[in-house]
Amino acid sequence: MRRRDHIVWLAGGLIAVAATRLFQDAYSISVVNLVFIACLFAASFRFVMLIGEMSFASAAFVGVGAYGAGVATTLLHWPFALAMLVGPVVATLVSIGFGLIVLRIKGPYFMLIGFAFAEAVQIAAAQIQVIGGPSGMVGIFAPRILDAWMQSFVAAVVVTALYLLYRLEWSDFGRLLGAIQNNDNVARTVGVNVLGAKVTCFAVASFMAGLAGSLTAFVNNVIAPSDFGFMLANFALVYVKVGGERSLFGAVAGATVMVLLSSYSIVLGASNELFYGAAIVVTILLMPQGLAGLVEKIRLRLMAPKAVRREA
Amino acid sequence: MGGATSSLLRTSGLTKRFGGLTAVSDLSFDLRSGEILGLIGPNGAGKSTVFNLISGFTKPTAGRLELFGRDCTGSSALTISRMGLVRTFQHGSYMKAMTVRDNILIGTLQRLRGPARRKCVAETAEMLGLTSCLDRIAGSQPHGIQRLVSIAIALAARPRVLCLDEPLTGLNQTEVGGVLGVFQRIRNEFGTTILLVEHNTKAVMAVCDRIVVLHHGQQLAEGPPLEITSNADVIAAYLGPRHDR
Amino acid sequence: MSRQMMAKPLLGAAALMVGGLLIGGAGPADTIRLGLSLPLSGGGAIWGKGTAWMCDKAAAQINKAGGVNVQGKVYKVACVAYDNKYTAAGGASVAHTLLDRDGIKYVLAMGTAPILATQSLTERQGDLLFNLSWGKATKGPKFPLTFDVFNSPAEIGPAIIKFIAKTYSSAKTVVMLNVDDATGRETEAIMRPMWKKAGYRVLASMFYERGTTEFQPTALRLASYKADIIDLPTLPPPDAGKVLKDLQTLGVKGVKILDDGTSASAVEATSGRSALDGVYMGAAIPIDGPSFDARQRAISKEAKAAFGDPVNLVNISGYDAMQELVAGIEKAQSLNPHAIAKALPTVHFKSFYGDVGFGGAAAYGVNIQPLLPVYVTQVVNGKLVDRAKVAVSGK
Amino acid sequence: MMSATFVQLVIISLEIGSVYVLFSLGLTLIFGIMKVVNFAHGQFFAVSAILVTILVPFLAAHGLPVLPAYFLATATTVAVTVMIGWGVYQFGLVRFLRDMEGAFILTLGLAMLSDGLMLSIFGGAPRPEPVIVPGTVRIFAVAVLAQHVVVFGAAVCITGALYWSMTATRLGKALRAIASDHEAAMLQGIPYRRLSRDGFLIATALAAIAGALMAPISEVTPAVGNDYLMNGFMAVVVGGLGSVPGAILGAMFIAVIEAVGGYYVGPSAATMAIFVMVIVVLLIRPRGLLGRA
Repeated sequence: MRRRDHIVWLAGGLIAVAATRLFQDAYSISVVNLVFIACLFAASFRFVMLIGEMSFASAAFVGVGAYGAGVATTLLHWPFALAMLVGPVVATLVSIGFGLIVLRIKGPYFMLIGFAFAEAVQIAAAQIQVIGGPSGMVGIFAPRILDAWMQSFVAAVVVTALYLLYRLEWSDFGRLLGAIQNNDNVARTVGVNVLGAKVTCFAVASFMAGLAGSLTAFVNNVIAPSDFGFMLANFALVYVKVGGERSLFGAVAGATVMVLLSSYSIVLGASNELFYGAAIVVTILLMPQGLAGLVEKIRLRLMAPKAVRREA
Repeated sequence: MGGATSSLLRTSGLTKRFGGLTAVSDLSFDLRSGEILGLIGPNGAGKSTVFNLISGFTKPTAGRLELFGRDCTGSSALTISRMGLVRTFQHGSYMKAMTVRDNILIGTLQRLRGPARRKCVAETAEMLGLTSCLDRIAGSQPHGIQRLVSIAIALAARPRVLCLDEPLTGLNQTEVGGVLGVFQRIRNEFGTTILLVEHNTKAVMAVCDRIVVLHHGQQLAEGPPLEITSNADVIAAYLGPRHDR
Repeated sequence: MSRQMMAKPLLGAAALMVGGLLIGGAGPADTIRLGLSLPLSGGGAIWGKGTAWMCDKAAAQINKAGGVNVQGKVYKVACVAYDNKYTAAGGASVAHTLLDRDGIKYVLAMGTAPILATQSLTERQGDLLFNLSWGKATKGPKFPLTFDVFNSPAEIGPAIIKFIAKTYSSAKTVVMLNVDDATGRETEAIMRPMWKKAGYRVLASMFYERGTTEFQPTALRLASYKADIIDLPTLPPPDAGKVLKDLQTLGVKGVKILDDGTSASAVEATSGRSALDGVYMGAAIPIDGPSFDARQRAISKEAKAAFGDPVNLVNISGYDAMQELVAGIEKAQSLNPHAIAKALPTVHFKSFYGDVGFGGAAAYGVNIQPLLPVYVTQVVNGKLVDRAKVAVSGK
Repeated sequence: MMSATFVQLVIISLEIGSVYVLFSLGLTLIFGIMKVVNFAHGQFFAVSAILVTILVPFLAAHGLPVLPAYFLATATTVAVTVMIGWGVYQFGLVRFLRDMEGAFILTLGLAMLSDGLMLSIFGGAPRPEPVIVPGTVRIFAVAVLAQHVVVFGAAVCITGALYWSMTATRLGKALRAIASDHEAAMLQGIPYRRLSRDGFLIATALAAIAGALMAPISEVTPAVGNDYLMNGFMAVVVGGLGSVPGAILGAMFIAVIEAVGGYYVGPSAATMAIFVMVIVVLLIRPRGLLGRA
């Protein structure tokens, strides 16, 4: 990253966090929170896509994050900061173990084993009565002092996490991940521990997924196993694809648009699923490169000299 | 280690069977420090399998592999590459979607930290004449450049042994000449030992110090180019009646 | 990949976000709206759609009769139904939309997980919650603004067990099967002790995952206990249908009970007629029986045409919640949820079943339960037959 | 007693397995040819099952005996479903051949869209199922629903026919060539696009036939396809994506766990065991039991 990037991030982040102060009514706040959390989850999902894999297991890691917050707050009465972090840390540890085993598998097998993992974790969570079984946990509140600042807190956490992910992506480690996606054998032949790099990538993404889970728990105050089924990861993939997977900002834009769309489509009552499904289909057909691809196209169109435009 | 005649890589009785098919059978050869050794043979002779065996991508059915004086039979690709043996692949040993610069950078990751990586990338690119296209996407470059990028990645790891799998395929006469020059400079400037698998017999004859000929998974002959060209078995099996082409 | 073009998508996203928040908002000032948080997609959609339809039915009747009079001002009533997807997260979204965006102060929520999410808002923000869940966890003195709208296992269980004890005096053993979700777990936690208390031996109590498609191994296991009574409290109709069909194939005799079974026709669709014959239901409405009149039958017929199911215990809650709310408002002469909550335990309202008051202190510690009759029905040749009508005691 | 239970469990396993085989064949075919995972496979199944429950009573009301009515209904349903499949392929999937992410999202969107559509068109109530082959059959003194026997027989026939056509017909051979190496197949002049369309339509037809066969024994609601999808995924993944024998093996694997686990440990634990066992199998054989590297 160049110096300029850091400055843009700092400025953009501050603006984004400050902008959350514009929203003061409870409904807007709830939507803003959902948007930011979805951005983080989408970015986490996309981070694994850097090595060319789709991790539907990440839905389970969001769940682990949420339950970490729930258990730490309501059962153990740990301080807030600890409760925020325990879920992500556990998610990271679990993902390292899981990753060391399953990241040897690639493509559709990895994807479908992720489905199985998410389902298994969801069922397992519902069996444990201490954490509320299938009913889940209630009363997961952030300290009162955050009441008026929750949306800004969520924004700050998410923006910081996104910044870290962005830095990592544009570091040599990020380039290595790209190389693994392109041609993992080359990386292996020059002495790079490919499995190690993949597991590291997976662990980072799972930490972020866990963080998204912690935030979800504190924002919704109530969590249940059914919130963390594989559909959650399906939606993360939708966010990334709708926004455009080539850039982190694509994932952010996709998450923002789709969460707003789904918040809006609630008013359609029974037709909301139909509407949301149609939105996904139309978007992927009309914009295979996502919103970012569309923006890029428009930019090229505007910047291109007339001759090129005629050709196109 | 590393006297002029010491052996960096030694295979003894190396054998690989896939089910009923014997791809490599009882192969024993030495790779001596500082030389360029050619491994030739007709299609299906088992060259690629040999490459996979010595780079740890496949495990031998029988036999022994010794690298830098240590027994490496059955070691993983990662272990072997970390010991200093780096290989390329026949079909695209580079990352299409990344810039040439980032491609070469991957080769430095394991060995170097911090600014040293950038320096190494620049040096390697300079040596292979890639400086002018460092910021281009590798996949968009001409075929000859792509071949050089593959070699550059491997070279950026500064291996003691560099194994190149058909690096000249698809290059024109001029490009072949350039790349052969690069091999010699690599050997001379970095002291890298090179194992070369090639179809292009003429090029192999021109650049290699010694040649091993494979035929149906078996070692047919071994020796300096002149000796090989006059070996009757080789002529019969591989070079054909017109060995002067 | 260009790193400089980050500003544009960010700006675009921000614009969209602001735009999105401006959409929607409050309804007309002279309308009292009851928010409905229901499953309107997926497997539970049939319940949600039916409940929304019944709420609209009640609203239409109330409006036709002149609306609600509060301190001389006349209000119309309306229902606003959103899809909670039967999840906590979906419930939280819907609750925020109903309460915070639409400014609605009265909500009916279905499903334990969505109710938990809704309740954490309603109780904090001072809104009224009508609770449509089978369990007890979300009802009681801890939740002063939460009211029940229908008979849950706490009411149905005793009626059924009493009836079974009287009818099958030699039956001594029970096996139970429930769906492994909040509904199933909570219901099981209520029903199992009830059987024990009544002197029955519960040989086994099993759970299965929602979405299970094959029930033969489960049926085989149920059969292996050779219990006198097979209790299937929370099985959704298609699952109940499959289990009954498989039990029939295995030749299992035993008394079969669907405590929360709401619709004979929905179960029969999957089980076939003969497998359902003789099965008892605790939550089905014998609409053609003597307890109901032509007006109620007409509504049921209309409902069946509208969404495929006749009226049942669950979807009637949409109707009753609206009636409860209106009765509470009229009694309190106020739109304030606290005032309504104070008035509700003392009101009588025009339930679908007729005029009823509140009770339930014995089960919940507070009088939040409308004292609706429990109908124990038996399916005979595809028809629901009244076997017992039990008035829930009003203590 | 022990052996009676054993026979019972074997029969149940075969019954359940045949259901999963019918569902998985299409999934594995689509993966083999297009290298995509079809999330909307269950919706084709559901549409077909629903249409059968509508058509059979309709035809019966017009005087047709139940068996001819069922066959006519099934034929119509398969035709309609394949037409829908053609539309999905031609206007959507064709752009996402070998693009797993794109195709996955498209089919996910389609699944949601069609769930919503089916719910508003047909309602959410379970549809009354036609009784095609009534009664039970005794096999080794174990009572089995006759309809289950029909499904099992049909599964065997369909699988056999598919296996035969994949190995003996020109289309089948071309499809297999594509599945193993589509570039080489294209170099040999095999029209990849046209054949992948044909493969997709065959898979759609398989889903439709499965739906029609299952209508009399499964529940029939718009959501039914989603319930089968997960076990279908697990079956093809365990067997090896793209492999027809693998789908059979995988389906039987899942069925045995479900039957034996469901009987001895309980249904909830059996569901959990399926996922755990799938993970374990993939760890030992990363490309499934019969998958190729």
